[in-house]
Amino acid sequence: MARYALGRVGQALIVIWLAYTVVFLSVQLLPSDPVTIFLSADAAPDPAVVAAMQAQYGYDQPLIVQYLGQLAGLFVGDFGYALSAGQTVVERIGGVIGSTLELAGWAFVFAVVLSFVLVSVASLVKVRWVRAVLEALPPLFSSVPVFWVGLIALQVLSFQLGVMSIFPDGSFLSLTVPVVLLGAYVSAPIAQVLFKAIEQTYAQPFVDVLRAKGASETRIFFAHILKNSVAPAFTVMAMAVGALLAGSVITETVFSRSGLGQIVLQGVTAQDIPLVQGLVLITATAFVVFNLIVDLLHPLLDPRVLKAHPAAAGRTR
Amino acid sequence: MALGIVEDVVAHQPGPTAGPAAGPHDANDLEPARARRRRRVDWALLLSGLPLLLILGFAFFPGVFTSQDPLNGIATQVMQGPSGEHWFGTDHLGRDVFARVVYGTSQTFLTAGLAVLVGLVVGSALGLASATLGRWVDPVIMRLIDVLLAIPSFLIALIIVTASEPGPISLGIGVGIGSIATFARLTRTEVMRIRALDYVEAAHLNGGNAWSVARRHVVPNAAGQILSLLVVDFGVAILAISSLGFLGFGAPPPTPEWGLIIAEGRQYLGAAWWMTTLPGLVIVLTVVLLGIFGRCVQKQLRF
Amino acid sequence: QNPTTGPESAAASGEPVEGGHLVFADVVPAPRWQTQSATDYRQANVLNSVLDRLTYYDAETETLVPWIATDWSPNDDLTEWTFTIREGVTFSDGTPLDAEAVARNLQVFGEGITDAQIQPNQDYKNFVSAEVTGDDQVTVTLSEPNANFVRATSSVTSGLVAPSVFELDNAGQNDIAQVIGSGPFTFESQVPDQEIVFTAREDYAWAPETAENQGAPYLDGFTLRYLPEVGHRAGSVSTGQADLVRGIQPVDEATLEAAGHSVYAAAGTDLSSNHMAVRFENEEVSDARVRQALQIGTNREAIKQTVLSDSYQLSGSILNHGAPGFVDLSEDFAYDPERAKELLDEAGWTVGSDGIREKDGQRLELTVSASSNSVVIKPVFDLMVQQWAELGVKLTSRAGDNTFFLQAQTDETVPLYGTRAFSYGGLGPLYGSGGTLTLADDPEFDELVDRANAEADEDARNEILAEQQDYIVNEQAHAIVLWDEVQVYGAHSGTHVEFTTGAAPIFQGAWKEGE
Amino acid sequence: MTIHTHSPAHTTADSAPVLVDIQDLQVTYGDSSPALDGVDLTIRPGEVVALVGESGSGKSTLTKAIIGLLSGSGRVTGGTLTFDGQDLVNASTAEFRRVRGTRIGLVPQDPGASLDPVRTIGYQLTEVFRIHPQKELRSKESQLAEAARLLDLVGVDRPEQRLRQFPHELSGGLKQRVLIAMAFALKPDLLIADEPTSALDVTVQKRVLEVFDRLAKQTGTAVLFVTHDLALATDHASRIVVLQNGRIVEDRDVRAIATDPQHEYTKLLVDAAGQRTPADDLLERALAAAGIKDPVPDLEAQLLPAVEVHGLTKVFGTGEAARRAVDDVSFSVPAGTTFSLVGESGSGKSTTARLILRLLHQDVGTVHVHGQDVSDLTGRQRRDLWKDLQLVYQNPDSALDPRMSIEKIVSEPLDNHRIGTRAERKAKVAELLEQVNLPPRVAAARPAELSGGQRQRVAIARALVLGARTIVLDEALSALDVLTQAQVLDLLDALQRDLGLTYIFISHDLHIVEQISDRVGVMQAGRLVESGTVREIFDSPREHHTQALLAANPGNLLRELTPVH
Ligand SMILES: Nc1ncnc2c1ncn2[C@@H]1O[C@H](COP(=O)(O)OP(=O)(O)OP(=O)(O)O)[C@@H](O)[C@H]1O
Ligand SMILES: Nc1ncnc2c1ncn2[C@@H]1O[C@H](COP(=O)(O)OP(=O)(O)OP(=O)(O)O)[C@@H](O)[C@H]1O
Ligand SMILES: [Mg+2]
Ligand SMILES: [Mg+2]
Ligand code: NI
Repeated sequence: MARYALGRVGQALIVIWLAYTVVFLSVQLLPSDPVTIFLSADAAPDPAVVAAMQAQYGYDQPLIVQYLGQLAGLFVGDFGYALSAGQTVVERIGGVIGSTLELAGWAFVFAVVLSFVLVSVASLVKVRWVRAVLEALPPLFSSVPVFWVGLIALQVLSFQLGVMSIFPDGSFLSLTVPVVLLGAYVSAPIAQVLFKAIEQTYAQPFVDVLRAKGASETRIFFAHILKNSVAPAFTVMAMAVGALLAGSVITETVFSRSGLGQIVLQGVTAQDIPLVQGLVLITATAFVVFNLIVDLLHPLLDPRVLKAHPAAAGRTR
Repeated sequence: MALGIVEDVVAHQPGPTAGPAAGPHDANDLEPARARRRRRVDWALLLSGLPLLLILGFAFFPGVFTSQDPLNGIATQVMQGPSGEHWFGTDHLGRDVFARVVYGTSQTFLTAGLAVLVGLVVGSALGLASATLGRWVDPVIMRLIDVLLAIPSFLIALIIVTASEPGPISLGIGVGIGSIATFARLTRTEVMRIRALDYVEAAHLNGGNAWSVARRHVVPNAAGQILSLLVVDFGVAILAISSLGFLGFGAPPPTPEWGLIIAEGRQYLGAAWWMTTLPGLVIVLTVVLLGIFGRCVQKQLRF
Repeated sequence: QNPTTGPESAAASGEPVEGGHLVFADVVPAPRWQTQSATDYRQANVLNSVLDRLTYYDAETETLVPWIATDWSPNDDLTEWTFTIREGVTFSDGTPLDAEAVARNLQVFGEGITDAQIQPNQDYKNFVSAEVTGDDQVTVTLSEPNANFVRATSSVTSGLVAPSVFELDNAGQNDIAQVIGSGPFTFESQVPDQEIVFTAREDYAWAPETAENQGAPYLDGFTLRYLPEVGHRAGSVSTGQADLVRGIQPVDEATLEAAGHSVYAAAGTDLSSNHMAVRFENEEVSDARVRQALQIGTNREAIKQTVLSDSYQLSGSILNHGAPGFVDLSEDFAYDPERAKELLDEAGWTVGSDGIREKDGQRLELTVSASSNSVVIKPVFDLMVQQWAELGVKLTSRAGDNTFFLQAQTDETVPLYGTRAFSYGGLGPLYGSGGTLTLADDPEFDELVDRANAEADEDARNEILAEQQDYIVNEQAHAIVLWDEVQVYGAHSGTHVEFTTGAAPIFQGAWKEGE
Repeated sequence: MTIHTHSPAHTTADSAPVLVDIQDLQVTYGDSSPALDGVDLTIRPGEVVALVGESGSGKSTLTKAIIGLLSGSGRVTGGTLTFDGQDLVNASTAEFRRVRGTRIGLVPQDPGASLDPVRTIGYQLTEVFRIHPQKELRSKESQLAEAARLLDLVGVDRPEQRLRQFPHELSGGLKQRVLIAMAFALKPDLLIADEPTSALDVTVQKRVLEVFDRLAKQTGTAVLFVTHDLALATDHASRIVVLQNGRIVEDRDVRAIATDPQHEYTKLLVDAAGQRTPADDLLERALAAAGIKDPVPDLEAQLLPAVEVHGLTKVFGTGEAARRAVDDVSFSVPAGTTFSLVGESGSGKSTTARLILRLLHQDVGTVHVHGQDVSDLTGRQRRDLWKDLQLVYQNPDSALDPRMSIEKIVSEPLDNHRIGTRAERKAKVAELLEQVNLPPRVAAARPAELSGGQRQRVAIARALVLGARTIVLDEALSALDVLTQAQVLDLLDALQRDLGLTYIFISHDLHIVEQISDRVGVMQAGRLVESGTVREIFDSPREHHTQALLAANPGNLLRELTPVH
């Protein structure tokens, strides 16, 4: 178990490093360069100043030197300087990450709660059409552009009904509405996978054995079906991290919230490489950590998995 | 944006896929249910397929569905509400919004199609290689997929769109990269599942070589699942493209493109709700229909 | 005549009320706050109330009036400018704003700070030195004569900061929390990308000479917020969630006014008009006839009817109607599509099979770039796409694509660049050699600029200015002019604000009616 | 060798009270024709009733109707069903819940999937007490103690430890015992067992059924058990009910049915179960096995054994996980004969087969096929080998590509080896389909449209199309029901005669092995513990293990009652 965990952590680190490298390389594809963009905001940049500044920030170095320099910086906690913001990357991201964590965190919680409630009610309710409606909701959630409903929601809630502030002023609705919209969107795959897993679990013969024991549907669902079905949902939850970021960009734009979303846009448009790299580091780490947690949690949810690992099938030699 | 499609996460347990009408309480009588399914008309397939066909018609023969000009507005008919003449109203330049939606279909579909194609070709090639070459190739490809997943697909799309001329090509590729991982994972699980089946081994016993077995058995049998993902992912791509359009990373106007139409209309949401709301509904409808259609295809083609 | 005067006088009626906190919603967050980055409304609108300048351009009198400088005068050959500094002015940290401080500021504007990667201010061309020449006197020395130099000191990009600020690194100088000015408001707190709160300085007593309020601001403070969504702006004014919002779009103006709120069209006299700068070194537009065809082939009246409103005045020149030296040339480039087509024919561009003109196998396809921060620029360009198509010119509008805009700022191969630029330094920094708009050398124009700068007599200078305008608009058509720069603000009923000629709100004189 | 001596429950007079009373029961799924159509059945307390019938005859439907767990669209559309006087047709879910577990228990078919994989055995056993609270079993400790007692009762070793284990840590037999313990926990009046042992191998099956019998007798529980296997039914039941097409065609005492089957279908069942190899046939084969066959087809083929393995060893895994799946196995199979491999599950039968087929590579040992040393064949050579040596899989469902037509499936080997023109291939396929007794029209059909037996015939046809001389059949009959098995066996027999085929036959079913084999090898834990002619093995087994295996073979009563021809 310890070896398994250690191996997974090693893999996770490699994934983060690769993600970091891939993005470093792809950012080089962008036209122009961060210094020119920075300077041209003020005036037509003087080539001499551009050169001086590129030297100052090391953009004149060969790519490999820049890359290794950045990488080395990471180990001493130096994430670089975000030229477009006039701040260090840590300051820039640190200043707004709380806002994104608040939005994404609650949205995630809401998504998980929503999908479990949806699935539970749909599984236990006897009325056929109610179940059909509940099952149709997640596909609908995933089909509605977040920005579109967001805009309409703001128009109605803030201007027509006047119950919600257009600015993120910390009031209940100004957080709840984006959380609900983003959460509903993120809940869709979780709920869909849960529905599917639960359907498959219900098809297992042990369910009939439980019924034959006289167990009620409620007991069967909560004591058995759910525990058998959550593992794939957990996997999806871990993968939802990326979706949360993408969703946050949109949601934050629609609701004028500060956060990583704005930084993504700023980083890419201003070609602020250290900023983009800092972001990737955060999201890749988040993604990898969540997946790691799920992987390590998996044996607790399903006692079979640990056993299953060593057995690999190789039929033909 | 691209949440990806997570169909492949649920391991293909030997358990049956219940029939269309089956609730969770269905038991496991697989054979008859499948036989019956074959005979019966799949209404969901028809009801989602026909409107999709209509929308596809928009892409190929826009002139059949509207006689209005999508590019040149009539200055005297600026921002008029929906009416018999202008079903979706007119925009700030007096252009017919419905005509723009109709004419925009081809652009949107082209871009989404390219995105899906990128995901399909690269993704399933990776998945296939991963599943068949085994040994060190499999873990290496799987880690690569992890890397793809770890970088928000949104960021990749943003970088690619920014790095090149905006247009269907860069948008399509940018968005498509985001779905590579999904396709690769699904292809890998499907191919592994099928390869473990006896008939694949039997094909080898019957003199098939790796290539003919893949061509005759593995690929066609995996195609059903992948095809259904293709359909669903098409909808996901439409959403991703329109989201990028919303953020200002879409194709340049005046090319009508669905995301762009919404993005243009959104600043008039208070004054002319129809400019955003109605094209948005078209997107929602299309994506929902694609989702339903994809699931039907999956049911029909799953062996 | 000046669109600002109408609402201004309306706002001025009634007695100002003391107290209250104003919420001002601008378009998008500004990433940097260093004085010289205020070439953008995002910064200028706020720094205008945080930093004072030596001089102030008064909209009503259309003259420069004293502010921190009580007096100024050039030497005879216009190469030395001496400013007399007001007494008793302090920065918000308590340090005095004296001649020393001014000299240091001017030096930074003229030379930049290499260590902190601060560039020189483009309006301070030919700067040699700034020295304290008396108790309260500072003298700026230039290497070339510049009659227009003093105008540059009225720009927000010449806002004065405490010299200690210049000791900070780039990050520090760009941090609004560390910008120390002598203005009527000071930084209090912020939520990054979301809001910044400013409080009034109770001891403020050095407003520009013509300002109605000579003392501390009426308001207790103001909060800056952001509304990137154009569609939300009018609503946030009418619901009172913001007291003042920049960037109200034409369709919402009437609705707002009908509901009892105010729409202020703040004329951006300090800027050029809105126009497309033509990068004339590109093949397609290298022939002046082509550029002229585009100039007269643009139906401005139709643009105003379709996507603008009465708040927008159509251009009469590259300068705005209220700008010093403005001459009305609109007769010369009146809409004449037939003549435009002739010009294009003459230039050798013949209509191809699909209606797009061609010459030597090259198609007359032009791309225009513009930022997304103007509410009307996108629809206007969209309409121009249609108008130019009738001339046989394929225009691709990439207005709103900010990445492309950043790229196009320095990429001379992008043939058309939609903009309006601060012109404190005159048209030279914009259209002369090394200028920021056409990105091409133009010795002929340079000569016009030099002549004007060396001309001490105002009337004679205005004559040269008129020549400059004719050169840019008619003769060479380096700029396809469209409408005068204006920023349309919406104000919740009971909010009274006036604006600078840079279209920035003057919070020092703003007040809110008590409920 | 009778092992079970049942006190024949049918001796209880008809006057005894009726526990289950079913009259004219009709059950329909959806809107298809009824799955049960007018079933009358009574079960008295303590009575053991076996329900037999071919696949799809409605056995499961009947049991599910009694316990109220009809799946999907199934519902009772007519007739009455009472349990101890209580009407179950119109019972509410709550009423049913009170009956289930306490008064009616269920032992399911597949122990592998019938326990919740993520809950411990202890949790699942004690759950019964939580669902139906018992006076004396309130505390967790007392519940666990009772569960341990139950496990002990069904013969599970180390019960306390087992309670903490998860289902996947138990073998199939142990799982079935847990399920039995669970069903008996509250001493129900009626136990329904739907093919309780069909997923277990014979030895385990025997042990499980012993437990089952013992408990039923101890607690006086009536049992309704479903099986395909008449032999099994005769060994354990007092009464047999034969179901066909949703109707009861015979319902009589065990002995009566075995000795004097009335209904046509029952006769077939009895024949199939009790069939013994005719003596003359045996003689003929023995001669053939000795190489004296008339007419002599191919001299070489008779001199050389079709398959010969020597010292075959295969180890899976490394280090601690290493497992000798096949351990020093040697045998030889004369051409034209059938060699059967028997042994309990996991003993290495399939692995041996795969080694012969070169689908696996041995660690040690040699394999000769038709005289050729194939021990190290690779790639192309293996393809050539497979022209002569073919495999028929256990499950015809997964062995045929569902997307291809039968014609394409059968001609695929020809396509692969580029044999013949299109027309010739078509003709060859038609010929083979005829040979395996399939109507020509199936050529255009897809596998899903065929029955299990037909599909297995297709698989056999495919194995033969290249002219294979030796065929490995790995449990090729076990997915088929008894009658179909008999038909396919006939086919195999006929093909062997006509084509001189050699079979390596792997099966759990000793009845079939006895019928079809010339020689038999018994495997245990990877080793071939005994091999010899079918008579040697069946009549005088030397090894203890073989004896145990044979003893577990059901149908003792039947053998007793139906003498060899
Ligand atoms: N859930 C279901 N939905 C529809 N039809 C069903 C369902 N379950 C069973 N049937 C049909 O009812 C009939 C009886 O099936 P049942 O399962 O009772 O047969 P069985 O005798 O138990 O067969 P087996 O020996 O294969 O288990 C069959 O025709 C079957 O197709
Ligand atoms: N590919 C493999 N990898 C690891 N172990 C294997 C593999 N295949 C078989 N085994 C193991 O080898 C042993 C023999 O298996 P095999 O399938 O040959 O048994 P069998 O006699 O055919 O059993 P059954 O009657 O259940 O089919 C078993 O313990 C099995 O778990
Ligand atoms: Mg059954
Ligand atoms: Mg086996
Ligand atoms: Ni997306």
